[in-house]
Amino acid sequence: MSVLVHKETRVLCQGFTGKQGTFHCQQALDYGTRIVGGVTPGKGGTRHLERPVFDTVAEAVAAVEPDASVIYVPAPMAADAILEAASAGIALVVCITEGIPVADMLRVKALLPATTRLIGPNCPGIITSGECKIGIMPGSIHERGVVGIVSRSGTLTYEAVAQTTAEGLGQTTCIGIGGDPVHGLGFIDCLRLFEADPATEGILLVGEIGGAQEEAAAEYIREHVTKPVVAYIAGTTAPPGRRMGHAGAVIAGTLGTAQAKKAALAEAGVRVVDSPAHMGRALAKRLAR
Amino acid sequence: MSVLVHKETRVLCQGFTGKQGTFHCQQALDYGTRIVGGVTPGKGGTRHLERPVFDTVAEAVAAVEPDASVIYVPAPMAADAILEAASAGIALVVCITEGIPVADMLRVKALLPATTRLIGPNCPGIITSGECKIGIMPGSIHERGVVGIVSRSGTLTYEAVAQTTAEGLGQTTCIGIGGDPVHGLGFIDCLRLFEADPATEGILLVGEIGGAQEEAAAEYIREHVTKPVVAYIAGTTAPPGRRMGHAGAVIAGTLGTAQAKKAALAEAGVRVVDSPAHMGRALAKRLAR
Amino acid sequence: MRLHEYQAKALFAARGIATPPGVVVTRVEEVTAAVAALSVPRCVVKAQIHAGARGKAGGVREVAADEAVAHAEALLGTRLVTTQTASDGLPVDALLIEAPVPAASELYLACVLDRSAGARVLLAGREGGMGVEEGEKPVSRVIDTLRGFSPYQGRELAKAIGLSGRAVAGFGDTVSALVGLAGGLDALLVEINPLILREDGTLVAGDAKIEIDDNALFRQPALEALRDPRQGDAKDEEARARGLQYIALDGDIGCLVNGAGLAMATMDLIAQAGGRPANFLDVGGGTTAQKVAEALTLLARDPRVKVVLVNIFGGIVRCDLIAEGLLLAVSGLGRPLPIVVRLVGTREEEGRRALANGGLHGDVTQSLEEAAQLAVRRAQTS
Amino acid sequence: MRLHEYQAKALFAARGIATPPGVVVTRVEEVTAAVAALSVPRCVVKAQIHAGARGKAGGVREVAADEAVAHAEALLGTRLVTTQTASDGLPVDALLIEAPVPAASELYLACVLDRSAGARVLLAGREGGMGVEEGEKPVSRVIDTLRGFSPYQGRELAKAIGLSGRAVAGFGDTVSALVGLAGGLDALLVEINPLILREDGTLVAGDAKIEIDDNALFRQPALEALRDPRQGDAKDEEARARGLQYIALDGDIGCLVNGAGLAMATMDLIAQAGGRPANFLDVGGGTTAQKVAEALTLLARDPRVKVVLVNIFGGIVRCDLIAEGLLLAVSGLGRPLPIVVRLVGTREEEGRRALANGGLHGDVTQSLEEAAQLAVRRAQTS
Repeated sequence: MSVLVHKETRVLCQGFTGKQGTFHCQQALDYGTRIVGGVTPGKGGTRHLERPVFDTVAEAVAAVEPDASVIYVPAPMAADAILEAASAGIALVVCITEGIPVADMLRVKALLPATTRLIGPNCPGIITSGECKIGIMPGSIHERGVVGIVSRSGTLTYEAVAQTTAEGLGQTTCIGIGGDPVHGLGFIDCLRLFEADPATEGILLVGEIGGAQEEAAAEYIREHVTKPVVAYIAGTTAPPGRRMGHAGAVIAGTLGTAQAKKAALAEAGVRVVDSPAHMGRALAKRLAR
Repeated sequence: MSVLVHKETRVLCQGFTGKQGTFHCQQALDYGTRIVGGVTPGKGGTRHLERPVFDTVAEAVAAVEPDASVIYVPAPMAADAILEAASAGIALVVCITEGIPVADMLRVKALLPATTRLIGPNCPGIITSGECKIGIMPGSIHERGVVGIVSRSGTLTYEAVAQTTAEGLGQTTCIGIGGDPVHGLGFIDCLRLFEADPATEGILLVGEIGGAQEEAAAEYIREHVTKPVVAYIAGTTAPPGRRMGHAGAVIAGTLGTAQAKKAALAEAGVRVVDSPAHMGRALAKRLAR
Repeated sequence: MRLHEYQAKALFAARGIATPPGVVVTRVEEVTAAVAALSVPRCVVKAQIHAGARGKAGGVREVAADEAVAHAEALLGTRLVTTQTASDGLPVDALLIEAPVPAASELYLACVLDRSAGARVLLAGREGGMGVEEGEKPVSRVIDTLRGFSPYQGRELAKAIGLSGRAVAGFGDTVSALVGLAGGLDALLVEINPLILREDGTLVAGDAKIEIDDNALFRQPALEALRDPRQGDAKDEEARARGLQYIALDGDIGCLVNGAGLAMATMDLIAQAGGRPANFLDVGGGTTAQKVAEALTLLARDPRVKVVLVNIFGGIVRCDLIAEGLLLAVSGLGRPLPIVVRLVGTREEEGRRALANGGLHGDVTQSLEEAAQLAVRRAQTS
Repeated sequence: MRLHEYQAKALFAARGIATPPGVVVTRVEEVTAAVAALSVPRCVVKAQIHAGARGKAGGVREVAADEAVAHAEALLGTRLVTTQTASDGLPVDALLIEAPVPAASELYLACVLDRSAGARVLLAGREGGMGVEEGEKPVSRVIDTLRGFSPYQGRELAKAIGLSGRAVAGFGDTVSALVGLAGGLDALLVEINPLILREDGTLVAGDAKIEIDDNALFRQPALEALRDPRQGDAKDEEARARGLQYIALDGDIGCLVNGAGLAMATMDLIAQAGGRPANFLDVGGGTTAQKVAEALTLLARDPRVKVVLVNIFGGIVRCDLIAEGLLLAVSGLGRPLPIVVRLVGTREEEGRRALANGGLHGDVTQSLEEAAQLAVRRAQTS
C-alpha cells in the first residue's frame, strides 16, 4: 500500500520534450514509473522516449488515460499547464516548476476543481518507493518500507529519506509539498492520507520557517493522527524578514518562527528533533525498532 | 395587484443627492412612492428630501429596510452601485444610468446573486400605476388598469402608456428593461411575471432591432403565455451595421432585424402592429373592449 | 469607436501578434520611400477606411513595387465606396503599404462581445478571408467572465479547428493576445481576418479590426488619439460632440426626436407614409432648449433635408422648453424650411401656445401618424 | 523586490492617491533648490533606504527649511542603521524632501498577499504610523480572487474602521487604487502607513511601501529600472545575477549547500555546534560545476569567512560534478581557506575520489553532524 501513487499509476508529462521533462521522465522510466505519454504544444503526433506526444492534455487524456500529470513547463506558463491538466480531468497534478508568480497561483487555487489534487509547485514531487517516481528526487535512496514523509523542502527531504533507509525503516510514500507560499496539498492533506494508509506506520514531517502550516498540522495531529510523528523544522537560526531561498520561507514579524512551530508540534505529541541528522533515528526509536 | 413593485414598496436611492437623483426622487415622492432614504458616500448622517442619507447601502439596509433601490450614479461607478445593492441583499435594483461600459455589465451579470433582480441599466425604470414610480417616466400619463407593458425603449414606452391610457385600459405595471446589450431582467422574465399577475389582462411588448430577445420572447409566449399580447418592433427601416442610439440597437449582418422579430412574434400568436400609433388600439381590440 | 487597420495592427504587434512588414503613408510623395523601406518586388496597397469589403472595391490591391506610386495616387484623396459604406463612400486619407505574405491557408479569429451569452466569445474558423461568410460556421467558445481565459483554451481552440504542428502553439499565443487586447482595450470586437497561416506553420495577421466600447472611452485615454473624425459623417461627429445621437440616412425628411426607440419608430412611420427619413436623431431623454436648437440647426444645414419632423414625447423634458429651443433656432436657419411638430406630454399646451405665439410656420399636431403623413406631404410638394 | 518610498509614491500618484509635495535629491547641492520648489517654512527629510523604522533612527526628520542642507549633508552618503537593517545599515543615496502634512489622525492601509487565505487581503486600521504595532488589530478583508474587488468594498472598509463624512469616499477611492496597484504590479505588499487623514477629510499617503513578487518581474519590465542594487548586500546581488540564492549573515563559516531547506538546516547545525554561519547559500537543486565554482569564489571573497562548509546531497546533481566545481575554483581563491566537504548521494565515491586526487586540502565526510562540528572547529582555530 501507499498513498496517491503506486505501480499502476499512469503518468503524463507536460513539458515532455524539454530538457527537464526529458531528463526526469527518463529517470522515472528507469525507476519503473508508467509514463504513458507527454504534452508539448506544437509537437503533437510525434514520439519522444518511445511515448506519444500530444498538443493538449485533453487529447492525451482521450488517448492514454493518465491518472496523474507531472509538469516541467517553464514558470511563466506553468499555472496554465496546471489549469489545463485540471480542466482535462486529471486527478493528480504534480508541478515541479519553481518561480511561478504568486498571482498565477492565486488564480490556480481559485479555479482548481475539488476533483483534482495538486502537489507543488516548486517541489521535488511524489514517490512511492519501488513503485512510482513522479518528480526530480533521486530514486536510488528510496527503499520500500513503513514511513510516510511529507516535506516543504527538496534536498532536506532526501536527507530524511536517506536516514529512514539507513535505519532500515524505508518509506511508503514521500511527498514534497513545495516551498511556495501558495501551493496545492498541504501537511494536513498528507497527514490524513498517511493516517489512513495501512502500510504507513510512522510519519516524518519536515517543515521550515514561514507561514503557519506547521502549527495547523500540529492541531490536526493532536486531533486526528494516531501514528507516531517525528518532525524537524529548518531555520531555527534564520534571521527574520529575509526570504531563505524558498518564496515561502520567511519570518514576518513574529509569525513563522521555527521556535513557534516546534513548540506547537511538541505540544501535539510530535517528537521534534533539533538536528536534521536525527530524523531517522528518532522515528526508529518511536517505532521501537 | 401588480408585479414587482406596489404601494408598500420601500425604495432606496443610490446617487440620492446628485442632480438626477434629487429631481427624480422628488418626482417619485410626489407620485406617492415610498422613498425611505438614499446613499451618497461621504454624506452619511445628513438628510436630503427629508429622508436620511447613508454612506453605504449596507448601512441603509440596516436602518430603513428598503425592498428596492434605484440607481442614478454616473456611468463609471454605476456597475459598482449595482453590486453594492446586490451585496447588501436588496431584492430589486433599478439602474437608470446610461453609458455603462459593457465590460462592467459583464461582471455585474456574472456576480449578481439569484436573490437580486436587476432592471436596466439605461432604462426608464418600473412603475405600478398609481402606486409606485421608480425611475424617470412621467407619472401623469399612467392610469391604473389592466395592461402590463414591457419595453426596451424609453419614450416609446411612454407612447405605449399614453395609448393604453387613452383607450381606457390603463396599466398594472410598466417595465423598461433598457436598451443596453447586456442588462438585467429580459422580456421573458417580465412576461412570466405578467402572466402570473391576476390583475394583468393583456400585455404590450415594445421591442426594437438588435439581438434576439424578441425571438426568444416569441418562443416563450408560444409555450407559456395565455394572455393576449400585442407587440411593436421599432427599426423596420433602420440601416444595418449602425447603432441606433441604444448600444443594443444594431443589426449585425442578418441578425436582429425587425422583420425577423415581427415574424417570430406573429408566429407565436402575438398581434404585431406595424405602426407605433396602433399599440393601444390593437390591445383594446384583443381585450374586446 | 472603430480603429483603422494600421492602428489595430500596431496594437497587435505590441502584444506579440505578427503583422506583415508595412508602412503608413498619407501623401503620394511618401510612397517611394515606403516601398524602398520594405524592399520587396511587389507590395499590397490598402486604403485605410472605417469599413470592410475594401478588396472588391479596389481598396486593397497587390501591385509591382514600381506601380505603387501610381496606384497610391489613384487612391489617396478619393472616397472609397464599398458594400459596407454609404453611397458616397469614405475618404482615403491614408494607405497602408505592406509586403505580401504567401499564405498556406487563411484562418478566421475574433473575440466578440456576445449579448446573448452575456460574455466575450471567441470565434475561430478554418476559412477566413473573403470566404468567411460562405464557409463553415466558426467554432465558438464562451469566455467565463469570472474564471477568465487561460492560454490552454487557445490551444484547444486551435485543435478544434483542426490545426496541427507548430501552428497549434502559435494560434494559442494569438488567441491569448487577442483576449488580452479585448479586455485591455474595452473592445466590443477584435477580429483577425484573414489570419494567415504560412507554410512553416507561423501565423501573421493579414487584416485587423478593432471596435471599442464608446462607453468605456473615459478609461481608455490613449485611444482618443486614434479617433479619425473624417471617417464618420461630419454631422455624426458634430452631433456626437454636442451629445446628440445622429446617424445620416439617404432621405429628405429630417427627424428630431427624443428617445432612441421613438426616433426609430418615427423613421418607420415616415416610411409607412411613403417618405424617406434623412436621418436618425435622438436629442435624448433629458434634453434642453439649447440642444434642440442645435439639433434643428444641424438638420437644416443638410441641403437634402426638405422638411423637418419634430416628434417629442415630453416626460421629464417639458414641451414648452422644446418649443423654446425650436424658436431659438428657427430664425437663424437661413432658408425657408417647413417644420412639422408633434408635441405631447408634459406642458404640451404651453408648448403649442409658445410655438403659435413665436410665429413658427409649421404644422402642429398631437397625432403620431398625422405628423408623419404631413411631413411626407410637405417633402413631396416642396 | 522592494521599491523606495519615492518610487512607490510616484506609482501612487499615477493612480490618483494623493502624496505630499516632494522632491528627490541625490546630492547636497540639489537641496536648496528642492526646498525652494516646495516653498514651505519647514520640510521633512526622509532617507531612502530599503528598510523601515527610519524615524527612530534619524532617517526621517522634520526640520526648518534653512536647516535642510545641513541635515541632508549629515545623511547623504552615510549608512543608516535601523532596527530592520543589518548591523552595518543601508546606504543613504537619495533623500525625499517633502512638505509636512498636518494630520488629524494617522490611519493604516495595506493590501498583502496572505498565504493562509490563499488570496490578497486588505488590512485597514485607525491607528497607523508608529502606533500600528501596538494599536488595535487592523480590520482585514479577503479579496476573492475570481470575484475580484469592487469599489463599494473599499467604502464599507472605511465604515468598518469608523470613518465618516468625506473620508469615506476618499478612503474608498484609495483602497480601489491600492488594489489596482497590487494586481497591476504583481505586488506581494502595498502599504500606506501612515495614511494621513487631514482635518478637511482628505487623505494623503504619508509613506509608501511596495514589494514586488520577484517571480513576476519577467512580466513587469518597467519595474526593472526601479531596482536599486546598492540596497542589497553586494554579494546578494552578484549571487542573484548568477542564479544563486545568497543571504549575508554575521558569522564566519561560509556555507555552500544545494537546496534551501538543507541550507537552513546546515545553518542550524553550525549553530548547534557552537559556530556562526556567514551566509545562507543555495546553489540550487540542479546546479552545475561552474555554478559551484562561482559560489565558492564568492564566499572566499568575504574576508570574514574563515572556513567554508560544503554540504551537498547529490540527487539530480552528481557529486563528481560538485567536486569538479570545487577543484575548479579552489586554486584561484587567492588565500588559504579551509574547506569542509560533506558529499553524499549520486556518485559520492567518484566525488570523494576526485577531491582527493585533485588535491583539495580539506576534510571530507559523509556525516552531516561531523561536517558541522569540523567546520566550527576549523573556524575557531584559524
